[in-house]
Amino acid sequence: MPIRRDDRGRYVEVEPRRTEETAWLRCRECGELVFRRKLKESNHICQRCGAYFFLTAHERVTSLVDEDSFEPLGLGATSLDPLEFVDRRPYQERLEEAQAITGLNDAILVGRGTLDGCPLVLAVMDFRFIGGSMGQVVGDEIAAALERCAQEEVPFVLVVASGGARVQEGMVSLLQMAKTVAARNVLAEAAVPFIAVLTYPSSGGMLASVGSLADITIAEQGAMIGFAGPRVIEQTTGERLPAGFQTASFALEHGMVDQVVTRESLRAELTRALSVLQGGSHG
Amino acid sequence: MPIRRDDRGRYVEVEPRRTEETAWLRCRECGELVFRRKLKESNHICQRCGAYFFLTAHERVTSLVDEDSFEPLGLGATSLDPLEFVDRRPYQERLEEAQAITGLNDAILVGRGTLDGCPLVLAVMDFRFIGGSMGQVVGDEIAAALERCAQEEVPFVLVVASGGARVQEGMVSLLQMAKTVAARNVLAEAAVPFIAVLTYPSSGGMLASVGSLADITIAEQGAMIGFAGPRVIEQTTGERLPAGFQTASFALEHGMVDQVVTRESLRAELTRALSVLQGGSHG
Amino acid sequence: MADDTSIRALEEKVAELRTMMESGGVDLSEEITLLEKKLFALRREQYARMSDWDRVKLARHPERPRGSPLVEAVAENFYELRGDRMGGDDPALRGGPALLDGRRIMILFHHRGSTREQQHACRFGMATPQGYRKAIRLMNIAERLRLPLLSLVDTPGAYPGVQSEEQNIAGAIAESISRTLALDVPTLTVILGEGGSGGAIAIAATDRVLMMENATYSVISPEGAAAILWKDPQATPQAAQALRLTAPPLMELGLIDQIIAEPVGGAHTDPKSTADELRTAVSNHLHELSSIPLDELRALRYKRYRNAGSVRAAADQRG
Amino acid sequence: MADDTSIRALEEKVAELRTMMESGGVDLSEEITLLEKKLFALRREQYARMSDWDRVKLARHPERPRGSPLVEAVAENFYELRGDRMGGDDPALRGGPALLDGRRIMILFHHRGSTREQQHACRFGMATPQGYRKAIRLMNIAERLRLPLLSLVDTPGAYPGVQSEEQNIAGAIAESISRTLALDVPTLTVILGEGGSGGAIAIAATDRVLMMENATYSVISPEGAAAILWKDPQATPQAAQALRLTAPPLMELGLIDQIIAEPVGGAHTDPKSTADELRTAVSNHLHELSSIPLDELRALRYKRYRNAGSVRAAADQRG
Ligand SMILES: [Zn+2]
Ligand SMILES: [Zn+2]
Repeated sequence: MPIRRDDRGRYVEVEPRRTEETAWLRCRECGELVFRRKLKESNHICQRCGAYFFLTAHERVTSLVDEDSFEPLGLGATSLDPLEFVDRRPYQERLEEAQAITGLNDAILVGRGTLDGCPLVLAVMDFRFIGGSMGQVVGDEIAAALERCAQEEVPFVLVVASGGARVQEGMVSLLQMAKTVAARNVLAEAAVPFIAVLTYPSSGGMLASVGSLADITIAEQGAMIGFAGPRVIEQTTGERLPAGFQTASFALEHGMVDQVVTRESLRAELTRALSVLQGGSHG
Repeated sequence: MPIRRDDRGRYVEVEPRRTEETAWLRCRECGELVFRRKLKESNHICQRCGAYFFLTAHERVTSLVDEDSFEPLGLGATSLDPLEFVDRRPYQERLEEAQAITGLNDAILVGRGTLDGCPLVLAVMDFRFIGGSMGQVVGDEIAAALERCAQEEVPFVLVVASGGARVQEGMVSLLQMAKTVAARNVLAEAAVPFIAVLTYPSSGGMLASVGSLADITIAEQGAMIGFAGPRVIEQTTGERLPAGFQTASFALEHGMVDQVVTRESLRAELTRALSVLQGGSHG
Repeated sequence: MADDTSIRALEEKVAELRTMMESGGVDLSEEITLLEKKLFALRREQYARMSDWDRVKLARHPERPRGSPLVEAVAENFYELRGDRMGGDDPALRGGPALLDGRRIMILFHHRGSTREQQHACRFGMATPQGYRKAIRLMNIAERLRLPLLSLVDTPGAYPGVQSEEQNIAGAIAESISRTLALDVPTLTVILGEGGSGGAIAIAATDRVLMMENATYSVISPEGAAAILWKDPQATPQAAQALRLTAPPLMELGLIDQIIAEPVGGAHTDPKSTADELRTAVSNHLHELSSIPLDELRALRYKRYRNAGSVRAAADQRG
Repeated sequence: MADDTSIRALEEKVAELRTMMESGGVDLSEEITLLEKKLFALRREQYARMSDWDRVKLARHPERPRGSPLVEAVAENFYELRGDRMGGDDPALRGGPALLDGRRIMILFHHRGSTREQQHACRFGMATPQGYRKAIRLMNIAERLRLPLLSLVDTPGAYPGVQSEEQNIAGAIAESISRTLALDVPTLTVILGEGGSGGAIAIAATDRVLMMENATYSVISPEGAAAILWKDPQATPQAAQALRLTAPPLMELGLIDQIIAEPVGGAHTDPKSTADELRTAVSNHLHELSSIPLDELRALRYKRYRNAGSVRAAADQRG
């Protein structure tokens, strides 16, 4: 599954290769130079043109949970490189680089926290980590989080930012689709709510498994939501893609998501969703 | 739900008002006068043009089960006329007339029999009985048949020929949809196969309930299959109906039925379907 | 409705007096009170001798409380879920979780829209296969999260269009009935306005079925019955009568469980009290249903529909 | 494949001699037997040193036994069920009940078609949302009638078209995986030819997964991997190797349960014996699976996929 970027989305990417933080970033939409600290205050939205800079997992977590409430739950595992994969570079090298850039073991950050006092387990993907692709670590983390939520009866919120399966793990990555879906079925039997937030991008094997099976699915404005990449579709079928293809509103119109919200209102929207699923006195 | 006739279908109707049998019938498709006895031998298909004369319930039963194997199982009930309904004529009168014409209590004939030696319960509707509409008797008969099949583990075959709900029974007729579906769910839990045969016409409340919920659904060539009548659609929406709308091949193309078969091959098709669902040594 | 004109004239007169009083400063409150009493009496009189056809018109009244405004008035924290996850989202059949009297439930409701554009988009509350498939999805969520189901029915019927047939509207309704009947949570329907045939029963095969006082529930519209059975559009009022589509005869036939009272003149004359009555009735029934063990509930549900309008059940009752 | 041309030349020669013998009446059987021995040796030699990319080409071989002809050869009384009951029928993903070695089962299989028209209609075995929704319907029937499920996978992948996206192909695959995992009957997959990514796993998350000797199962096509990771179409054979998409490494990784032997040269050289081997393997596994109580089976299934390619499971194994 290709790692892809949608040029039509109003998403602005942080250059993923740089480990050191620069003070200024350039908005790819309007060209404005924005001060990184200012950007944080504006929820990583360009104040001039409204374009979204995508969030790192840590930034997303901070924007969604009550201050200081987040407690990481990760398994602490790193990919075993099950295929000993080498393309132009060894997969091992790519992993180490991504770990250095993101400060994460893999493309997902899992933890517990509260949102307006309501406890939840939050799993947030980081697109900078090899395109947010799902390999054995992402699969294990999501499955463990789902099982934990089922056991402890805490709602699960998954923020998707993924280009699909981790190609470098071959069939091992494909099987994470089955793994995460199996664990999602466990949560369903426990009657615990699952909310998915689809951001830029939500595609490939991630969308074709646990990412499509939430009780409530919220799309962030500017999300790219689709199974196959635009280039693959055009090359395979020769079809011309309609305007707005695979945008959040396309997904809403085609019945794939429940709501589309801006980044500013995502937190409130999650609170609203959790309160109706968790609230109530008669149980 | 209106009782309707599809003029595009290659179906030829027997005049339902006449109680005495005439020796000759005119084919509405080609104008040929056909001898009633000859017609029976040809499975009620015009030998000149291939048009289908619709079958009475008794004729259909004869065409499908092993000779002399049919044993009626009907409840022996007649409609209680729950609304004491009168339009231009009392419903009671229509009932008595339909009973006289068809020799049936209501629009369905239920019984057990064998097909190539394989036991089954067969329920066949008769379009001559107030358009094959489903009122309390049809609902009760289908539900009782389904329950019996579940209990005795005998496959159920339903041959639909129905314009929809029995308007003269008002809401009582609408509730037969829920009744038959509830009984169908009982059969499902018993793991007993259910085969529906859709003929001319299969529409309205009959199609929107038990008629759409079989394990295997076979359409007879020349069937009309659709929820709303063509006239209703045109009047409500102003849409022009595409060619072949609501025909058997339209239903196949749109994923509504598993197979379309000619009347001549229906019996063999049912045998084939029953043998794979019932056969096997390892259970 | 009979005497509609004199009531309207009186209503206008009251409004005039109010405006006069507010702008002119003259105290006309006594006159207004008197006129309002007269108006109420007229309304009650008219209301008492409403024909079934009048009732149909009331059920279809453009200002009748319905759709999402009514849901918002009856429940809190309604969170709309959209989409069938298969290609579309039908605005005519909606739903989502909400809190009703502090209880988490899943609500399904028909939406007819109030503006012309909305009404067009919602096809006046006639749902498509996409709507019924969304309903099934929401029922699955309700069962998964153990939320009782509340169906608020208000539809002229399922949408009879070419695309509806292409997408197998009959199959979608059948599956929706089947799913409703199999749900492992308490289920409740209120017929709010029009309960139109297959489009209504698709989400109404529930443990209990309530009807608003002026709602109708019918296998066919009176206009349709007049056209087909009487071959005469003039026979519509007569057909409305013959179909027994109002709440009292349906209560007598044992097909519904309770009639929810409306204010004199109909629900639209007092949406607030209508919502309160509705909430109370729903809350009471959900409370009762939640005390029944689920397997017993499903057995009762089966019996209910197995016996609904049954020849044998009726014979047993009479004999 | 290396040396493909010399093998083809020899094949042609044998065919020529046969024709000569049949038409001319000259006995050339000795010469033919000798040549065939030579051919067999060449094939075996070539077969032994096949690269993974050769294997991909063999898996895609136009004459490879697959689709409905293979189903008819392996099972009896196959009764095709068509349609998703929601608007369409996908000819690329098919199925229905059948008897296999006397056992009633439900078969799902990809169909690529043999004629050009068929291949176009089937999109070379790339299924659409309609296909996966039909698969779910058939799984529901299988569970209802307690038929074990057999998935025969042979697809380049799910169809990447505009309409696929409009009808939520990702959601259809996800639901299909979910349904497969939840099925209350024994389930078995055989990767017949190509096991292409999401389009394959959609129906392959079963109790056991077998692979034909020359089948491939991969998260991405070698061509796709070469384009994305190597940025070079020339790297395709290298990508095929790196992806570990053939049966032996997948067996080593613990992702499949058995490799079904093919005749030397590949399944297409002897479709009859291929079908027999396949039937025997399927029958044996179904026999074993049917002896396991259903709740145990589902627990084993959960464990299988929970641990599939897991960091922890692997660590446990190594530690
Ligand atoms: Zn900008
Ligand atoms: Zn003729």
